Amino acid sequence: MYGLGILKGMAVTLRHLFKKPFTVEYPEQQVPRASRFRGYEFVWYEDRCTGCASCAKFCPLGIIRIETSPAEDQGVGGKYKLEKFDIDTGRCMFCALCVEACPYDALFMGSKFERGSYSRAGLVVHKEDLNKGEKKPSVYYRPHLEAAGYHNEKELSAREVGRW
Amino acid sequence: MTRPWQGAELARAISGKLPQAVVEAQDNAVQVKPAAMLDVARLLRESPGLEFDYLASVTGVDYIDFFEVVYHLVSTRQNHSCIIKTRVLGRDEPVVPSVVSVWQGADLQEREVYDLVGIRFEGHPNLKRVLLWEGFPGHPLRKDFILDREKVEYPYLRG
Amino acid sequence: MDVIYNIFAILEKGIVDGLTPSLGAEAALAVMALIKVFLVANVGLIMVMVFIYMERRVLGRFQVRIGPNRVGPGGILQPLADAVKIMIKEDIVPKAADRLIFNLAPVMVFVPVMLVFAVIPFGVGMAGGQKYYMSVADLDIGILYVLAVTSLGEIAVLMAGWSSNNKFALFGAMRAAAQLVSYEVPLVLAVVGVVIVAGSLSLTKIVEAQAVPFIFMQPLGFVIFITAVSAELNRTPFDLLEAESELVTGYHVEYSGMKFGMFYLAEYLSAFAFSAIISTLFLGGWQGPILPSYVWLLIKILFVFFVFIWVRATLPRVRIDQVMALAWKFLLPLALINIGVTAVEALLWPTFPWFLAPVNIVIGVLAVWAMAAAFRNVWEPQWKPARLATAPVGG
Amino acid sequence: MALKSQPIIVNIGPQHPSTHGVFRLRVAFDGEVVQDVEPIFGYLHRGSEKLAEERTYTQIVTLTDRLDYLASMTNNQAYVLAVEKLAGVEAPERAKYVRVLIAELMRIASHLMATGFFINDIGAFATPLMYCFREREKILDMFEMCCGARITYNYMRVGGVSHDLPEEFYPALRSFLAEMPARIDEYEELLTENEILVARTKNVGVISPEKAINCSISGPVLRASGVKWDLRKADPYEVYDRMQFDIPVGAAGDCYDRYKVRIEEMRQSLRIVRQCLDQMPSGPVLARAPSLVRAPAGAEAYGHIESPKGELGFYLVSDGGISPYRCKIRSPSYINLTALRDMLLGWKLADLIVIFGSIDINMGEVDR
Repeated sequence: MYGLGILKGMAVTLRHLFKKPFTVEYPEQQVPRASRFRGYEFVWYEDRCTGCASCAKFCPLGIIRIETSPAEDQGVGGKYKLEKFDIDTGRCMFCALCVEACPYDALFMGSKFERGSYSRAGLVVHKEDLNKGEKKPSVYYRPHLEAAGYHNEKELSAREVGRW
Repeated sequence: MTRPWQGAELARAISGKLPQAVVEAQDNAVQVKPAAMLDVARLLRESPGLEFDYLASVTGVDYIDFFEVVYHLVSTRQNHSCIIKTRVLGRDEPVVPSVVSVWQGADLQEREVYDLVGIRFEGHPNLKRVLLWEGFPGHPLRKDFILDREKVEYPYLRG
Repeated sequence: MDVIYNIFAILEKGIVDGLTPSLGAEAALAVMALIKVFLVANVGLIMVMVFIYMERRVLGRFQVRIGPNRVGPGGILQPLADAVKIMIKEDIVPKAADRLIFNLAPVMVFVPVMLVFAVIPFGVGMAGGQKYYMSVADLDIGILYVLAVTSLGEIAVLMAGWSSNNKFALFGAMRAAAQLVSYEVPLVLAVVGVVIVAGSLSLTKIVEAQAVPFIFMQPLGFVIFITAVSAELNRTPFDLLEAESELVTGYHVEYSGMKFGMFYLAEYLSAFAFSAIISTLFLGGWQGPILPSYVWLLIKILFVFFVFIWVRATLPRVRIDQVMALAWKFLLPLALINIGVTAVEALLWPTFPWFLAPVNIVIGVLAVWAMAAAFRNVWEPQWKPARLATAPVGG
Repeated sequence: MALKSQPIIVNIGPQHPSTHGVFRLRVAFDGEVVQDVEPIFGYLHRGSEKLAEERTYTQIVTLTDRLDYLASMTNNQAYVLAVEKLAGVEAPERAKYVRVLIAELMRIASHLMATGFFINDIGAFATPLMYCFREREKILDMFEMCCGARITYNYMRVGGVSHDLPEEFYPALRSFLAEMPARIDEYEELLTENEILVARTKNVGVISPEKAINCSISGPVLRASGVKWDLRKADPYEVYDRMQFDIPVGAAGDCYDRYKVRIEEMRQSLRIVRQCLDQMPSGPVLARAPSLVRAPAGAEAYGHIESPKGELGFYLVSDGGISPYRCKIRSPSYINLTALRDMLLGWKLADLIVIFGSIDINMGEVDR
C-alpha cells in the first residue's frame, strides 16, 4: 500500500524514542580520550630541551619562538640556555610535527583541551606557563610511552618521560 | 589498471592526423602547439582508439620563461590516460584556446587557471575570476606574484 | 472527590451567586466571563511553555539525544529562559520594511489564535444540580466560529512576509497564501462529517454526542482533519512557510526579539488550540472514566501534540506543488467521499448506532488505499523541468 | 494585455543553512521556478596551492587535512600517493593496508554526513542526521586512537603512515563492523521507502551519463548516472586490486540514485575494511626515507584517488628542492559543480536545495 514507507519510518523513530541518548553531558562528563589524543596543553620539559629549535623549523606555521644564549657548560652533551620558548597556540593547528621533530623527547602534545582565553595574546604559551603546566603528556609519536602503557593518568617527570 | 600512453606513441597518433601540431614528445606527455590545441582536443576525443572523453584536470604552471597548460585526459571506455601539454611564451598576455567546446568539464578548471595563473582561454564562454574577486591585483600562482597588502582592495569589507 | 471533579463548576456557581445580590445577574455574569477570559488566556500561555518544553525534549529523545536540560530541574525552566532572552533582545526593523504592517503582523497573528480559546470546552462539572461547561462562551455555532477565526491568521502571515521586504519572507508569504487557503477546504469538509453525526455545530454538543469517539465513527474525517491541521499549523511535513533549509525561516525571517517571540508563541498557541479541537471533535473531548474531565482533555491534547512531534521527527518536507496536489487531489476527494458516506448513513440510521464504527473504518481504509494508489501518479510524477533559461541573471 | 513580469533575483548564501558552507548562488526565479543560476565561489579560498609552494613535502600534509574537512584521511592519502610517485618512494605493505582501511572508514564517515545532510536539506528535522552522527562518532573515535585527532588527522606520511594502529583500535573496529550493517539497514528502513523522500528526489536533478562524463563529474554523482567508473577499480592504487568489492551504480542519475549509491557504497566499504583486517600483514608502517623528502628536479606526477566526493588528484612539479614547485589540487567537489547550472534550470526552489545537497560538496575543497 502506498504510504507504508512513511509508517515504517515512523516505527523506526518510535523505536529510537526508548533508546538511551548517546549524548555526553560535557562539563560533568567527558568523552574518554585515546592515549594518543593530541591535546591543547603542550607538555615541555626544560631539562630535556637543548634549544636545537627542530620543532620551530618543522612547524608549518612558524609559531614556535625560541631564543637561546650560550650556556656555561658547552662540552659534549651540553645545551643552550633557553631565554624564550613561546608557542602561539592561537594559530596552532595541532599537527604535532614539532613533537615528531623533537629529537630529545622534550616536547609532547598535551592530553587536555580546555585552555580557553578571552584574548589572542592569552593563547600564547610562554616558557613559564609551560614549566608550570601539568606534565601529563600524550603518547603521540612517543612509542616508548605507549609501550609502557601510559595513558596520561599521572604526571611524568623529565626523567621518566624520555627514552634515556 | 589505467594504461598511460607513452609520449612518442601518442605523438605518432596525433601527427598522423595533424602533422603540424606536435612540438615535442616527452616520456609520458606530448607537447603541442597552443594554436593547434583545440584541433588536438577534438582529435583526442573523437578518433577511434583514443576516445579521451574525460578531462580529469587542467593545470597551469608558471615556468618563468613560459607558461605551461597541462591536460590530464582519461578515456572511461578504453581505460587509458594521457597527458597533453602546451606552452605559451611571454608573460604579458598568454593565450591558449579553450577546450570547453570539447569537454564541458574544462569550464570551471580553465576559469581557475585564468584566475590563479593568468592564462587567458580564447573562446571560453564565461571567463571570469572564480576564487578571487574581480579587481584582485595579479595572479597568485605566478612566480613573480608578491602580495602587496596595501594595494589589495577587499570589496566585501567595504560598508 | 466530587469537589475535585466539579471544582470549576462549583467556583463558577459560587462567584456568580455571590455577586448577583450586589451587582445584579447580568453584571455578575460579565464579571464571571472576564475571570474566565483571564484564566483561559493564562492557561493558554502556560500550555505554550509546556508544549515548547515537551517538543524539545521529546524531539531530543527521538533523535537519541537529551534535549534542553540545563535550566532548572530537567531543563523545565528552559521556556522561561527563552522568554527572558527573547524579551531582552534588540528589536530590529529593516530599513526598507513597511513599518506599520511590519509591526502589526505579530499582533495580528496572535489575536485570532487567542480567540479560538473562547469556545473550547475544557471540561464539564455539576454544581447545585446544574451543568456548567468550562468554556468562556458555549456558542451554538462553535466549530464554525473556530474555522472562521483561525483563517484570519493567514492574513497576518501574508502581512509579515510582504512587509519585511525580504525575498525569502516573500516566498514564505506566497507559499502561505497558497497552502493555508487550500487546506481550509478539506479542513471544513472534514468537519462537516462530524457535524452530520453530532447533529450540532456547538462544541459541547459534539462532545456529548460522542458515546463512541468520532475517531471510530469518522476515521476518514479524522485522517483528513489531522493532515489538514498539520498543514494549517505549518508543521512538518508541511512546514513550507518556514522551510528552514530552503527559506531560512520564511515569513518571519526579518523579525527579531519579542516580535519573533509573538510568532513563536502564536505557533505553539495554535498547536495547542488545534490539539484541543482535534481532541474535542474526534477523541471524545473531556469524556473519560475515573479522572476529572479537564484532566482527560489535557491528556488527549498532549497525546495529539505528541503525534505531531513524532511526525516532525520522522518526515521530510514536501514540495509546494505536492502540498497543493495533496490538498486538492487527495484530501478533497476523500472529504467528499466521507461526506457522501456519512450523509447516506444519516438517512438510513439517523441515530448512528455503534455498528457503524467498524463499517466506517473499513470504508475509510478502502478509500484511503484506493485514493493513495491513484494519487501515486500525481505525487511521483515523471516531472520535467518547467522551462529552461530565458534570461541571464540580471546586473 | 499581457502582464510583464520580472524574475526575482535571490542570493542563496553565502550564509544559508543549506549551502554546506560559504557558497553563494545567485538565482533568478520566476515564481518558484529557477530560471538562471550563477554560482559564486571563493569565500573560503585560502590559497592552499600557493601555501604548498612554500612548505616542505611533509608540512603540506597538514594543508591537505583542511581541504575536505569531512574526509581528511583520503586527502592525505591522495597527496601522499602523488609525492610517492614523484619521489619514487614505495610504502611498506602494511602501510598500504592501513591506508586503505582508514580511507574506507573515512568514506563511510563522509557518506554518513552526506546522507544525513542531504535528508536534512529535504526537510527532515535533523533526525536522520543525528543517527548518522552517532555512527560517524565511532569512526572518529577510532581515528583518534590512531592519530590523536578527530578532524585534521595529519596521519599519513610520504612512505607510509606516521603510526601503526594501536592495540585498542582492533576491538573498536570489530565492534563497529559488527554493528554497522544493522545501522545501515535502519537508515534504509527509515528513508529509502519513505514516499515523501521518493517523491522529492526521484527524477529530480537528472544528469545523463554522457553529460556527466563530459562535465568531468566524478564520484557517486557520476556512478548514480550509471557510469561504472571508480578509480579503485579502474586504476587500482595501494592494495585495491586485492580487494573484492562491487561498484554500485544508479540507473536514472537523479537525486534518489545518488542517495542509494552512497548507502550502497558504505556497505561495500565495510566489505573492504573486513578484507583489509583479514589480510593485513605485519611489518613496518613507514618506509625508510629522509624526513625532508626531495624529488628529482623536473619530475612531475599526477596522483589521484577515489575520494568520497570523487576523483581527488594532486599534480606536483618538483624543482629538486624540499618543497614542490607547483602543487595543483584537482578537487572533486569543485569540478562536480560544473554541471550545476544544467542540473538546476527549470526546477523549483525546494528542488534546488535538494539537487545541491545531493552533489555533496564541501566548501573547503571547492575553494581550497
